[in-house]
Amino acid sequence: MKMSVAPPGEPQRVKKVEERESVVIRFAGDSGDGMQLTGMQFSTESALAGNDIGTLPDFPAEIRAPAGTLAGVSAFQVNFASQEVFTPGDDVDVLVAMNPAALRANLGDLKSGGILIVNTEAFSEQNLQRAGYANSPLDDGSLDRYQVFPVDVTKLTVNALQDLGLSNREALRCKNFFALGMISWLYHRPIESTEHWIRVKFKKSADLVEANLRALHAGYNFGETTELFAVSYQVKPAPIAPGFYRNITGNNAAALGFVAASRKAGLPLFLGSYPITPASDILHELSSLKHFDVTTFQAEDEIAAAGATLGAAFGGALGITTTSGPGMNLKMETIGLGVMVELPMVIVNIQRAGPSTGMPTKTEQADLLQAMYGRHGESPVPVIAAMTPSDCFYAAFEAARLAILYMTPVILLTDGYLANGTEPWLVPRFADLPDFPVAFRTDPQGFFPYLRDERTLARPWVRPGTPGLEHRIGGLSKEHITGNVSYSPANHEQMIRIRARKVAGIAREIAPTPVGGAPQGDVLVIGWGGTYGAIAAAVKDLVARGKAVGHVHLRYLNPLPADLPDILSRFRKILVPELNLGQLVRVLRAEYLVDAVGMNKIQGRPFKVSELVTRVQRLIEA
Amino acid sequence: MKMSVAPPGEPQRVKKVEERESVVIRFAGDSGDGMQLTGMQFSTESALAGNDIGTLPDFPAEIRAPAGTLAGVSAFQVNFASQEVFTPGDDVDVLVAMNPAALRANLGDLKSGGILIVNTEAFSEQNLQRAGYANSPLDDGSLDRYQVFPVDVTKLTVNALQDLGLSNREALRCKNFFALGMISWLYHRPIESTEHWIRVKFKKSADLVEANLRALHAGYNFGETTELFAVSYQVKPAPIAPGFYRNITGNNAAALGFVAASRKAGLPLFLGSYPITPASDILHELSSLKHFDVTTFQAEDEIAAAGATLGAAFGGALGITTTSGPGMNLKMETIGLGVMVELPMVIVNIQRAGPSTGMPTKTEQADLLQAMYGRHGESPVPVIAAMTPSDCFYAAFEAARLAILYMTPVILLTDGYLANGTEPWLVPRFADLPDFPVAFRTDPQGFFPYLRDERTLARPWVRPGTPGLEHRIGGLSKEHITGNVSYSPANHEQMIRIRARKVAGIAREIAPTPVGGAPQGDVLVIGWGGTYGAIAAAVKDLVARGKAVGHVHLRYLNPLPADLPDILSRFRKILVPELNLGQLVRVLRAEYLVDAVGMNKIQGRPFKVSELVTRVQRLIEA
Amino acid sequence: MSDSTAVKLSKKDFASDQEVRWCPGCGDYAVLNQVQRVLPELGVPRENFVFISGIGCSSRFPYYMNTYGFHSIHGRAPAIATGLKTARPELSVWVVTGDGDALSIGGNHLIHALRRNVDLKILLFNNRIYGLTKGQYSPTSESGKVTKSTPVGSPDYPFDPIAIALGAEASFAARSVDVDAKQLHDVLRRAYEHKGAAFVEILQNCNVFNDGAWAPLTEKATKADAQIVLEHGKPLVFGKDRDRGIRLSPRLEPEVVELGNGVSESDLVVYDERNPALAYLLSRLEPPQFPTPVGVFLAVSKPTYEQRVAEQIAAAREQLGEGDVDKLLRQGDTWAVR
Amino acid sequence: MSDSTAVKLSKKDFASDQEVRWCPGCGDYAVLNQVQRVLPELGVPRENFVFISGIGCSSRFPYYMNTYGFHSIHGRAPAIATGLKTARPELSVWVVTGDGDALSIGGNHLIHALRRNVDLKILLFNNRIYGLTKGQYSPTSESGKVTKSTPVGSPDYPFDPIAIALGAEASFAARSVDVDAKQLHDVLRRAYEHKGAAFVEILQNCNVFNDGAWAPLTEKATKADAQIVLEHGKPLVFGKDRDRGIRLSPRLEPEVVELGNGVSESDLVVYDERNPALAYLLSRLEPPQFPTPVGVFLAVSKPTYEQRVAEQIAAAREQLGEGDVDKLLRQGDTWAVR
Ligand SMILES: Cc1ncc(C[n+]2csc(CCOP(=O)(O)OP(=O)(O)O)c2C)c(N)n1
Ligand SMILES: Cc1ncc(C[n+]2csc(CCOP(=O)(O)OP(=O)(O)O)c2C)c(N)n1
Ligand code: SF4
Ligand code: SF4
Ligand SMILES: [Mg+2]
Ligand SMILES: [Mg+2]
Repeated sequence: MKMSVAPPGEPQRVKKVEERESVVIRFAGDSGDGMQLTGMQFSTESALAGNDIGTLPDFPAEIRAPAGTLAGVSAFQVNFASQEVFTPGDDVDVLVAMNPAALRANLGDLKSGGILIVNTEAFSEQNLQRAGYANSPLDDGSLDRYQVFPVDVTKLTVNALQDLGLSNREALRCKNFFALGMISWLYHRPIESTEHWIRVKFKKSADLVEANLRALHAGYNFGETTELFAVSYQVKPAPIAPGFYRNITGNNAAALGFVAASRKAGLPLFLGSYPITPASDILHELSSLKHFDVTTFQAEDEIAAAGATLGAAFGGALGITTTSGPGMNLKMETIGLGVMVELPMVIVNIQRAGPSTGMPTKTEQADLLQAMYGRHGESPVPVIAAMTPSDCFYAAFEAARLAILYMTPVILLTDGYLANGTEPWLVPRFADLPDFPVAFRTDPQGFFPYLRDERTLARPWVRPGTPGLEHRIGGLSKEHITGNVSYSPANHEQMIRIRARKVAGIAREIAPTPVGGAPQGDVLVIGWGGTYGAIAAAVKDLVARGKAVGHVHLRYLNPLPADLPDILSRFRKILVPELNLGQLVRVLRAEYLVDAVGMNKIQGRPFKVSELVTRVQRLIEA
Repeated sequence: MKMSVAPPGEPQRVKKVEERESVVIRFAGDSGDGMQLTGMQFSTESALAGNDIGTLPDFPAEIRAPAGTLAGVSAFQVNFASQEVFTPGDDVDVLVAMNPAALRANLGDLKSGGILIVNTEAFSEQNLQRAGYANSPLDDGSLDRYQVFPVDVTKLTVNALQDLGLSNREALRCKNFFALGMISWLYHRPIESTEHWIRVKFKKSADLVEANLRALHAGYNFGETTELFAVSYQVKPAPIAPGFYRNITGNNAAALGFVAASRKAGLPLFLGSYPITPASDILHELSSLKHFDVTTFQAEDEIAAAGATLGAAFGGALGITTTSGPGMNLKMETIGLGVMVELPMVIVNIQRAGPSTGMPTKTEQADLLQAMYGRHGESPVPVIAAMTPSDCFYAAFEAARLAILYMTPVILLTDGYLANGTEPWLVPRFADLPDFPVAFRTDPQGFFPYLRDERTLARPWVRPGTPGLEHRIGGLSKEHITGNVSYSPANHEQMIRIRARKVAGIAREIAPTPVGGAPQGDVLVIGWGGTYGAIAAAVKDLVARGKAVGHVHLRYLNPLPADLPDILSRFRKILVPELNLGQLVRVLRAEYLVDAVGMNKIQGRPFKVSELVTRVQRLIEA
Repeated sequence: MSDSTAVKLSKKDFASDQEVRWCPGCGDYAVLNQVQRVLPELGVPRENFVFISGIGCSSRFPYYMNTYGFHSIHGRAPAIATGLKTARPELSVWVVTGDGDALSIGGNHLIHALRRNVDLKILLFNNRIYGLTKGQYSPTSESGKVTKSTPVGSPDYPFDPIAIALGAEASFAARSVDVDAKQLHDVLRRAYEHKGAAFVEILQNCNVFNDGAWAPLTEKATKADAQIVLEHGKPLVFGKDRDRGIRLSPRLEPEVVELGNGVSESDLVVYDERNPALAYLLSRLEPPQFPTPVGVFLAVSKPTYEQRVAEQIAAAREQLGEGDVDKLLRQGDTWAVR
Repeated sequence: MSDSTAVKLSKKDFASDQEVRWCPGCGDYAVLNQVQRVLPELGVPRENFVFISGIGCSSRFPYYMNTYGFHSIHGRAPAIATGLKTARPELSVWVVTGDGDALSIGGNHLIHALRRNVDLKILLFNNRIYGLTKGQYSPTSESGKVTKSTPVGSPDYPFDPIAIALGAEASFAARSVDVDAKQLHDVLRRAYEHKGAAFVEILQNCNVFNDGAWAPLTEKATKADAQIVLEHGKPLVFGKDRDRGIRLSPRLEPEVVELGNGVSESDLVVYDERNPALAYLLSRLEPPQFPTPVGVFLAVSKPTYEQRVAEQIAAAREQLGEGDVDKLLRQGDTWAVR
């Protein structure tokens, strides 16, 4: 589906229209209510309306917890604005609550005076009880701080579909589109993209196409006709760089980044993976891209996934393996072997809230030190992290490039927030991405398995099947140059130091570190990974208020950029916000002996911009 | 076998006797030559002679590499002295080389002017070639710097056994006892303990007892009668604290430490393990102690070993799991679960040279950061390390005590050097070790699975089978107090912080840190683990030369002792010698922002005292 | 384990206070229900039951049982349970696992627990799909299956859980169906009564990601023709009218025959649950050519792992006496310095 | 894979320049020797062979082969080999593993490689002991075995490698003996010729830690009575004088019978290597009651994993054309800002 901004057919408005700079809406309902879908479609509509957007899906760990319970609440938050958007938004302006549990679980985040749209039909005795309400909050005055709009979404939807001969259950399933239509009216969203989506999605059943379209339109028209809404809101397009855009999740972006890298390298792509939340979607995505010479291997476990990936890399493929924290533990021994045999592979950890099984659907950044030090012995690997959903594309591409160029396993860290969050992405042209064609060694003359490239210290990559280059690799200590098994003490140290130098040398690949906000001054905020948006927004806010606050966001965690000490020296204080108990901050302190302080939140949720602003202000004042 | 010092029957010496303060002997031969045995017996004789001793076995990774090759060389080094011994010695005073390969592999460590005893018979054309000698070093003048004693050990042994009717192969197998007898004569060692050992070892064959005894005596008498040796050497007994001693390896000591701990706790001991060099001997040892209520489970892999251990701990046993680096990777996920469910278990990593398979029979200290950070998510565990072979007993005991008291997995680090090295151990009385009887929770009144002890923050330990306390544990985030599954953001953070506080609180268990050498001054040398002996000896040497050098050796790596910052502040410079690329040094720098510098060696070998002395001196002068 | 003084327990004694959180309509409910029914019949005090699971929808099971429970790590429940049972042989230890948990990541621990004959009751909920991770194919998914991770069909061949168990020297292997209350009840009881590792495959419907995977075996219309119930000592007869059976060809290959027309029950294979080779042969029967066998495939008795371990410890104590730590510390190369 | 222009290779072309470092007398030498003999016969260019091993004495094998080789991680060789073979179907990929490597830590990868029918040649050196770690018992060690880690005897029951393979849906399973040059040669060739996962158990003597484990099968005096060679289409006859055979009892249990006295070859089981149930039945035969079967237990043909994967990729290309990255990046919810 391609279309350009400012869709045609915006209806005549008779009611009052107000303008807003930015709006944060959260759709919340039962797992079965289709809130993820609603939120995604609304995001697309908003992007098509020319706004900048940020999104945050939030779903339960249970597949389908009992209907109506708090455990079953699923929500999707969208921030859309006429200016640059960095995050899905802190507090919400509009909450759509499809049942009491959704209300209860999300009300705390609604701004005072915010809009609250509730599906009244769902506020039955039983549902209230399931959500733990003694009395209906609709009646007891507890919602007085908000603009409450009670709508019987259920009945209105069923009525709209009456003559279609659908079962009650089928009809009820359309109610999310009613809600979407209503909100689309309220914020002047173009609904053509949703109409299109419905036609494609339900193409096998004309009845369902009709039903969902009707529900969507009924909702839209309800907004226009009902007395309930006196005002509707407009959010002007944001000043966005011209170009071709798409909405993309971090997982989707990572998958595409690997495909692009494999093409630039001229290699087939091999993904060895074992399903795990929130990483599985990369496997799903790549499994449908076979025509890009992509092989996906769903392994029996993470060990086999990593092993097969290394085997494929030995065979000359671009080897990728994806997982999340629990599976990461299991890949460590294979990564260590990869370090010893010096073959390229990328290990992607979509971090989630730990330790142990933890909160599988929630986000966290607590696997950084594991990425750096999780293997026995001295086995350094490059570690890089993605900053935003669409940045996962570039981070994946870069991880693959480094792995191949330096013949080493590379760990790529993203997180649940990036993986499932979406943002508009200015799609690059393939031709504009850097080429890095692989030249396998084929010449037997002067060949040694561990004879290194002088600059990168990479050893040659030889595809089995190449005549005259037969050789053996393995996990035992290897002799410099020949690669024969060696127990020589001096050689052992030499090889370990060479590998460490090889990884450290990757610093030469790092472009000068961009410093956001103030180039020097009071506080430098250093972040990494998915906290980019929140920190950038906070720093922007602080700078706007005249504070001398800078922002560095690290893509390269190992090695660190060579210009970092210089940047650090330009600020009085260093703050390192992380969604963990303090991991990057330990690395920086050890590396540079700077008294960097941590700001730590470990609740399965991203930072709020306001939290960051407050903390930095306190630090300036301290 | 019990006996007291100064064995009877020391023969009349007719030749010249010189006195030495300390001697380092290395026995080296083919894997099949029995050098480990020879070295062990010689160590025992030396201990019985009243010397202090230190030993270092060094054997190849191959079971039996081809006879006569460098790969097949096996060696055992003994340092014995009339003063306190800290290490097996840097360079050797005496090298016994049973074949050319043994000579070639070990000659570099022989002091100039040192004694070199070679088994001439083995210097055949073929053996020389196998060892890579073009000419015999016995003839080409290349050994002129040494006192060479050529002895046809083979022929002398075979002659001595002539009338016993042994096969040639059987007779040849006795030649290590000939060599042992000869060296025992040379250094006035009592051979009764070896005689006793032979009688017990070969008790099934009177012929073999006779043969080996004869070889031993023949060697001893050869020393006395041959013209070759004009001098013999005496090493006076060392001033050793009175008491009951035994020779013990680190692995043996660790096994005993766990047995003692299980008795003090009043619990059965469960060891879940998967064989791996150099950890297997703990499994072997414990498997023969069933009458101590010890169950050993040889699992299908390290994951199962850790899992079964955790299962046994859930059942109320003292759960131990032992491994080395490669296996450690595989235990991490289970340790993380242990952190979440807060059950006690001890994970022992006998570190070996990595990364990957590395050099399995060589030592290293490169798994410290893995122990601290090797799991996904925030999952801190106490980490402690043993310093000497016999200290493995106390370290194991303490690891078990902490695990139980704080209801947490504890990682104990030792290494290949400690595991196989021996030293004399002043055996403690069981009654003198601290008691820590376990009181399982049995009272249903007011019971909650995560209601914590106020001081230790430990949760209650309940044995399944206890009526009224049925409860469920698991890896999902747990609600404070109730332990129910919880996805509450605030609760997640609270629980993670509580667990971190619990581990940090263990600092209260740490006795004031002893500082060796100077209490303040120029350089503080901080070490951990198996480098204790070398650092202690170096610091003693430096202090004796008037240098203001102190020594702290950390038993507790996580948490660190509370008095450490104070000690650090008393020295101008901090040096952290480690057999890795710098791991503890990173922790100290991050924790205390001190400009500690590393001294790193990663050759599968311990530090030499002289290397340490030189490095500290350079640092003082810098 | 049975305790004559134990109070009489009922089904509700085994329900915990935690809300059951499977999808409405999930087959797991029926199994939970049946287990909670069987347990009170066994004469075991409630506190002696322990349920250990891995990760997956099915592995949430322990939370719903008012017994001791441990929801552990993906695939590792058999290992954890082995440790517990070895340390505490008097407990009744049950493992709950899924087709992914037991046969994908946990395959090794499963086969080793069976090989060792640890006295565990292992319930494998086979829905031929990864439920908790939302619908990827599992090692029991049929070849060609289209799932989230196999958009053009699985290129793998499936495991047969019974065959895996037999290959791993299991002493007890059985199969049942989630909604077949009576048969499941009987199989669970048989599993409990078997002293040794008891492996039970339960065909379970995941109505969200793999609805109807076992439909022929659960729909009234097809059930009798689609399954054959194994009964020790009885000929292999099946079908709505019990007019068909399984015979062995001269080439020792199984074939379906119609009874009558000269073919009588005496031509059929007489089932022998103590014959592993027969059990394996039956495990090869697959639809549509053959009915799916359910019931007890194999039940042979041999000493259990924890029993043999306990005997070794008892023998050591008998022979060497209760260990004396001081004596132990003083073994080996020792000497006294005065 | 065969290349008609390939130069004629000989045994010594397959010996690497690395010194062989097994103990003198180790059975591994004989297997190395035989593999180096078979490979030149296969018409495959040397550079297309890859040997992948785990960790153990046997796993040093690749170092001694002048082919591509990968000495990897304990237990993980089948997984690594699966990745390689899937990425590069044109290579001839061999896995060398031990009883500990394959059946203890690596059990899961082994059964999954077999299930998927990846075209790997898997040689399991079964010496019933952990050699490299110096003598602990392994999953194939007999019950009661005294080793370093079982001073009063193993409390486990052993796996039978063939049964494991059959339980895991292997398409080819065979057994041979290290020193039985001709039979090993034939089995290796059959394994190579089989398109699919070929599992070969090689009974191997570890003369240092488990000497004589297979003595009855290798000593001239006992060999003929201790083993029975499986031959497709032939009755199961064995013995020095070929005067004994295996018959099936009416209860479908195997029994040894003497030929003559009314018992003839036509009463014996005729071996059928395409019948997995028969293969499993034979895997149950154990000394001393029965001779140990050697030869090809099972050989059935079905498409291989890598073949099916390659077909899916080819079909996708056929259907969707060679992927266009720009088009891919521009899919989904897109819009242009001008
Ligand atoms: C180490 C690890 N890898 C992967 C996962 C993700 N995961 C959880 S459950 C599961 C599979 C569930 O399938 P199954 O065992 O069949 O159980 P079901 O949900 O179908 O009952 C997976 C892959 C995990 N939790 N841990
Ligand atoms: C992860 C890991 N665990 C344990 C080991 C130690 N280890 C090396 S080989 C081996 C077993 C060897 O036995 P087997 O596979 O039978 O091979 P063999 O030496 O008998 O040929 C073990 C336990 C290891 N190298 N890596
Ligand atoms: S996803 Fe399937 S298996 Fe899981 S609870 Fe829902 S219906 Fe049951
Ligand atoms: S230990 Fe055994 S298996 Fe290993 S090389 Fe020696 S004889 Fe062979
Ligand atoms: Mg399942
Ligand atoms: Mg073996």
